[in-house]
Amino acid sequence: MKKFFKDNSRELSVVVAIVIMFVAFGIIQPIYLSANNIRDIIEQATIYGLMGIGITGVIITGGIDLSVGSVLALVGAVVAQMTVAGVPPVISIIIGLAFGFTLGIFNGILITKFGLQPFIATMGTMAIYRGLAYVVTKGYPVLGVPDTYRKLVDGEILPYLRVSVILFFLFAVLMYIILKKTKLGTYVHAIGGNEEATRLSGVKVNKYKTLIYGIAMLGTALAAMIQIGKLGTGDPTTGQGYELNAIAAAAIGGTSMAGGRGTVLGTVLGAILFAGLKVGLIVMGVDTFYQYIATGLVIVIASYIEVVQTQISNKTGLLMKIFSGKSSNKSGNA
Amino acid sequence: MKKFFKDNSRELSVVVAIVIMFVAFGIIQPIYLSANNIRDIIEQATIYGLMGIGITGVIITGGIDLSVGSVLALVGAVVAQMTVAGVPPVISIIIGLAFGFTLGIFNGILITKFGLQPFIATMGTMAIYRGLAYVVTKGYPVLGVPDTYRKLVDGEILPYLRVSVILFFLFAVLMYIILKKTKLGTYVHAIGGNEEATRLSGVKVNKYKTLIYGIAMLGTALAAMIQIGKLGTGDPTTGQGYELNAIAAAAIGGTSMAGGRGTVLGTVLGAILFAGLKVGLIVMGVDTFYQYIATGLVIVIASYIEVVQTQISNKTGLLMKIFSGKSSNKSGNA
Amino acid sequence: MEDYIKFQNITKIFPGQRALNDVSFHICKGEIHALIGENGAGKSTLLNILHGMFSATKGKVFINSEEVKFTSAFEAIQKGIVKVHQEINAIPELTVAENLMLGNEIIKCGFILNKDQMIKETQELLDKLGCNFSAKEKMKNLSTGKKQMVQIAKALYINAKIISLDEPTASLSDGEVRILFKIINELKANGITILYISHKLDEIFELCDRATVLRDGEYIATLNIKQTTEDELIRSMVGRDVSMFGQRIKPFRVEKDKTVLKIESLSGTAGFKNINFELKKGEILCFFGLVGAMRTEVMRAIFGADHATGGMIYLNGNTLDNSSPSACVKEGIGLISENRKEEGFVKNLTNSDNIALASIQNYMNGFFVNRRLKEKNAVRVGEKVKLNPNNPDFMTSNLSGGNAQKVILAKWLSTNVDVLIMDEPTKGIDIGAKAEIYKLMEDLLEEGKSIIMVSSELTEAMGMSDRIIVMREGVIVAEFNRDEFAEERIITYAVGGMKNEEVF
Amino acid sequence: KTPADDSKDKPTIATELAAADVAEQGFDYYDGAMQYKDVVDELGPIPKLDKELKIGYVCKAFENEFWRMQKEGAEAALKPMNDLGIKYTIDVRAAQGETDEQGQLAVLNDMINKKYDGILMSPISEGNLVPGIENAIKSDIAMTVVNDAFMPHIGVTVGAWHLQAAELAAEWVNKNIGGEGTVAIVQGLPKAPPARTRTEGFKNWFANNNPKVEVVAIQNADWDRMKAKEVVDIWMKQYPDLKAIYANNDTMAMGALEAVKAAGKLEQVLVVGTDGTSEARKSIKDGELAATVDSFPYFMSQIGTEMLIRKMAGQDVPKVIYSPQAVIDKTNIDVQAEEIIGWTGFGEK
Ligand SMILES: Nc1ncnc2c1ncn2[C@@H]1O[C@H](COP(=O)(O)OP(=O)(O)OP(=O)(O)O)[C@@H](O)[C@H]1O
Ligand SMILES: Nc1ncnc2c1ncn2[C@@H]1O[C@H](COP(=O)(O)OP(=O)(O)OP(=O)(O)O)[C@@H](O)[C@H]1O
Ligand SMILES: [Mg+2]
Ligand SMILES: [Mg+2]
Repeated sequence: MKKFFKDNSRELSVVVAIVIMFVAFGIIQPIYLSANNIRDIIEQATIYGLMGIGITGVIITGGIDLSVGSVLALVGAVVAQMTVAGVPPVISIIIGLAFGFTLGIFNGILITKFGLQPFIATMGTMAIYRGLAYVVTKGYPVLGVPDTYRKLVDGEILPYLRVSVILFFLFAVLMYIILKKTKLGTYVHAIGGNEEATRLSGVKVNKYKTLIYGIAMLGTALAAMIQIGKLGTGDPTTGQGYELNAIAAAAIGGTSMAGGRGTVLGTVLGAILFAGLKVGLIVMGVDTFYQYIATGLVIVIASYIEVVQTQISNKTGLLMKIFSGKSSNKSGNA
Repeated sequence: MKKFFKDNSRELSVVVAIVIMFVAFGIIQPIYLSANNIRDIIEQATIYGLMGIGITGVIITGGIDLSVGSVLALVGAVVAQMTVAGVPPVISIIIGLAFGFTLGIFNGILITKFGLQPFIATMGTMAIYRGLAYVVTKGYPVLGVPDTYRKLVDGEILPYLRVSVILFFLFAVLMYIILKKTKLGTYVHAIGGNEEATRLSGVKVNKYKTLIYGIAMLGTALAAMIQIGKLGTGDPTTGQGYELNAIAAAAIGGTSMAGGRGTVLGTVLGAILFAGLKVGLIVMGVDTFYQYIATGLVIVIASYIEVVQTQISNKTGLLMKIFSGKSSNKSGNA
Repeated sequence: MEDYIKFQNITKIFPGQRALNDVSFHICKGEIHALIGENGAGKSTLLNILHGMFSATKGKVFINSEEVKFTSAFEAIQKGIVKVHQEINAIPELTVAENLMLGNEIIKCGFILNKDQMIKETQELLDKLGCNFSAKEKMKNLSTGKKQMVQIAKALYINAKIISLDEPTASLSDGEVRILFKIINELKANGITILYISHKLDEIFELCDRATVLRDGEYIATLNIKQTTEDELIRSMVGRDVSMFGQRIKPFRVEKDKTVLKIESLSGTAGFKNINFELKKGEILCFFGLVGAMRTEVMRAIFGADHATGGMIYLNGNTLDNSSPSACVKEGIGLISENRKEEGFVKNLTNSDNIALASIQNYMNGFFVNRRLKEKNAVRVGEKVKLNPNNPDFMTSNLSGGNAQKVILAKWLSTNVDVLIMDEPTKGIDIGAKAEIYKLMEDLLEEGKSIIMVSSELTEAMGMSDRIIVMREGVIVAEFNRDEFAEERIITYAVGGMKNEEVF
Repeated sequence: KTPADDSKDKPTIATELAAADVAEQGFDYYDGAMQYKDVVDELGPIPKLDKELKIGYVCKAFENEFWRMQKEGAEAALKPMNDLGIKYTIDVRAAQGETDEQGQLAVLNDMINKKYDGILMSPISEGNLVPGIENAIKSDIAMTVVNDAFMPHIGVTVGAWHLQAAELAAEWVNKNIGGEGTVAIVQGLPKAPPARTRTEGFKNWFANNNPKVEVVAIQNADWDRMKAKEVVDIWMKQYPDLKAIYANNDTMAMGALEAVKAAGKLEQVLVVGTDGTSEARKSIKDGELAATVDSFPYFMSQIGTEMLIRKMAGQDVPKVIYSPQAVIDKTNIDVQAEEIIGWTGFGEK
């Protein structure tokens, strides 16, 4: 139990921040805690959450992916065009996932085979993919995504429960398993912790690094396909600036931008915190200009809570050790 | 001479990329190589260049600053308000610099004292500073910046030579000196290379790190003041997404996003490459949608030229040594 | 015994440095073959060529008369050729089991890691190696010595035919060294070929069959250990006679009545508690103990690198502000840390910048750093520590392991501190240079400074220090003045033979 | 040929409501669209309501003065309406910037959760509000779109006719440059339909009406002042004979104007903007900006509110209502907007 708390101290700190936020907003505006509103928050969290979960894998390797926003638009536009053209929804989705994966792999290849810095490589593809989205749609939104498709990815299968939320959950579980339970996951962490040492251990670093860029993009592809389901439209202009929000979800959730550390659960919580904050400011009717300031402050404060919580949990570890005379297992220190 | 080439191999690779670009554009559109056009390119490079030079210092420490775009708007708006209110231009500029410095220091404090990750801290202040820019201007552009001020920062003092370009040059020299010749510069590189070792050498890491965030922001403050001079207006909405362009200038110029490596000259060249590309696409009248793709491709290709050039120059070093039997000084390897 | 590994005319040139020049020799199957030579002689480079980390500029490597040219560590490992690197290459956020199995994970159900099995096998291996830590521990929580054991265990885990060990004992305790030697001998009995680099000659004599000597990248000789004397070995390594090392040459100069540093009931987060001692002026005070005794942690707490949880520190009678390393440096205390790669030098700086890092104010010219002064100092101090190459523009990260350690030493020699704490100062340093460092320590005393030395080498501790404090598991268990030095008693205290005994 | 021909084969959200004809034609090219005045004439006075309504307006982004004017207008309509005995409250909110699609959706959802009776909206893109609109339909909330995309689900759109705006600009330019020469267009982010429609409309007007005027360059400046200046800086050298520049909004027009001034060509190059912001008006007064196509956002949102209320009162409101717009130049800069568009308030129509 103690071990659980210690192992997940970062995630807990986000939970603490979320609870503080919900209580604060709830006191001022009780409607914030209504079932409808909480559903809205969770639905809002799906898009950034899916993108963020994917990106978490990339950030753990010490990389970054700025192209996710453009991929959101490109994959969304292409899949929308397919469904409109009458391609069966399931096939469109499979093609969409494969397409997203390919775009991610392309990023990965630029970074590993061509040796570009992740920031600059994905900044380049961010522009390229955006341009492609405009070119394939001629700049027009793709209208009329059929209902069969929309139901498939975003239908309400139970009251308050949409397929999209289930997909979000499933992808989170998938990434959790990949990062925690597979060889790839170990290598991703190892590369982020010490790429050279990993290479010297005989790991084909480039291969796994490329792979994680591809898998990460599955999250964005999924987000794209859910978004067109939600909106009924494939918009080539969508997703601008989303990369920062997705990265913020990961970072608030305790993912270190320096690599080596990050969890899926943290990112999911980070996305919920982010969505909850946005919705909360709106429910409170905060003036837009002050919303910027409030958003910034919450980002800063949430991360600071994480920093403090980590320190406290380290000290607790210390106290535990002093009193029990036993060495504790893990340290949250970085 | 050989040493010069080896020491500056990264910068040279950007020069190579620039030359390729100029030749290519020049063949298709001879007007691209006209003196007027080249002056335009240099003038356009000033804003991103100034921001990028500052940010280079931050990136060398292994940090990042996403808030520069918002600072561009905030400092610009405040200085514009002052000049409109009749504050003498020179005093407005001094206050503007001090203000920018303070905003940067605030970023630095969040990162050092509060222990936030640079990415997340400056993402927070990006929103906060943007909000402040709207609040102080109530969202309206600040009109009527007086001509005395505008002449002071952007007047044409000689044919083909504007004050803004001189300011750009001066700030580049200042940052060059800071990074190359001062204690701070050594520490900045050391922190980026190995923060812990630097701290254990008795360097007040937090102090110098905070300081460089402040100094870096001088570049953006200067850019802000030049921009309002160029436009005659302080616009609180300006600068959105500029941070990526500024960072791109640094990254194309060979600054490593992982810290420890980067030069002012490289960033200046990176900014010129970037501006040259933009102007080139305009001169050629490339369709907007394809401009995205072209920009992305050039970013990717320019960085790739750098990677290849660095490899070759390492080999050259090796060959040089074999033939001369003399030891050359530095290895370009990072 | 036939030729098993054959190096033929190997030359390796780095930009700015010729590391190996036309080296040819062979290694027999199933022998333990030592590679010896001064720091920077090219030992690690030679192994790196064998293991696919670098390619040779010229020359060929044969294994079993077949030319091999590995282009990556991966290929070499596939062929059963593994290496324990000189620098610890650990991944801090992963567990011991994950580090050890990296690249050889055990898989179940197609793609899921079998973590239980991985932990079980790791634990078995660790137990066999006498390691008392858990396979589930995160790597970053291990001491240097324990990390080193994990590196060794990692090599053993792979079914290797050839194992290279690059200074494996540099951070191991005596007990661990014993176990390691036992295991190496077992490996040899199983027909596995071992390449062994060490600067500790007694180890070479105990363990190895033959030794190849390199000097300045040149092949000097391959000696049969059984028929060689220590002097002969040293002479071929250094090219001259080296005076007996590990002994004080100059007169003792402790001023017993002048207390420089006084520590009162210091305790810290790592778990050490109630540390009390005094450092006298002109003294070399040695902290001896087994790896894991928390000497490093105590020193870091004194230096302000970690925050102590209790206790007082006085420097020259005044309370020491040790809120940060910078405060300590200002007050005149320096620390040479044990872990050179992670805490010692900055990888992207040149030698002169690394050397100047703690003392930049000495090379200032108004606002500017005077590059000439800085480099002059670097060359001067580099000469003192026999840095090779003593080139101020050379990147420290490209130096050989021992030379990087010398750069760190040079950094603190350039900084005017009254008390220098040296944590394992001669780790990975060759015999010749070791003697130089000992001499330097005496020079420092002569300048009126005082030294705390953390050492795990008893000969060094007894030879060099005025007083030895023995630590075990975070507490001071004994103290010996020079006239009381007795090898057995010190060891007994260190390993915990005399528990809870009153020592003061 | 108009851009409508291109958009005719655009796919649609065909199924749900009977407004498909508008979707097929596009809001800007709708044959059945009516001018505001005609609508009022047809529908008569605003009917009284049987209860006090709670109305919300999901605006686009207050960073842009245009949308602030929309907000002010919507709020200004409250008093005269109340005086007429039409009781309601209005709450105008916006997203954080014009890329914040999710935020705008959250605003809409909040209004639905808070059970507003009617909602006006100006969606950031064609699709971003759809989930909220679907929720609102389920909750029987009346909706009206103000400016921009037509939503078949919603059925009523009030807005400035972008194509007309472009044509007004083109006509004005044609007249003021003497019917021949070269002109250029600074385009907004190819995101919102206005950027495309205005650009195409301007270009096509000359193609159809006066081929002696040539559009020599079209460049994107992302609605950004500095970027517009940079683009025009280059044009000033590349096209020394340029006679006029048409910008898709006033912010870019002001950037373009700075470049023209810097090149010393204020006399030669006419800069025409769109929107009618205070900044643009001031510049026209100062004799710098040549003209702006004002779509009177202050009144547009009042019209939107009126139409929403009519709809909620059970009147049969047309699908597309064009709000008035006009070119403002130095000849009419001092004339009150009410006079230019013939605004007489809600009362005595
Ligand atoms: N990447 C590199 N670039 C340039 N020079 C290098 C590089 N790596 C090693 N060298 C140089 O090659 C020479 C041999 O280094 P090597 O590491 O093989 O020495 P070593 O015998 O292992 O010494 P030590 O006992 O100190 O570990 C040294 O002079 C070193 O500076
Ligand atoms: N961050 C940490 N959290 C928990 N335990 C730690 C941490 N760092 C070190 N330790 C433990 O503290 C103990 C002392 O460390 P260490 O081995 O470095 O002491 P030492 O006396 O310096 O040994 P050496 O002989 O290597 O110098 C070890 O058992 C180690 O596992
Ligand atoms: Mg070595
Ligand atoms: Mg130690």
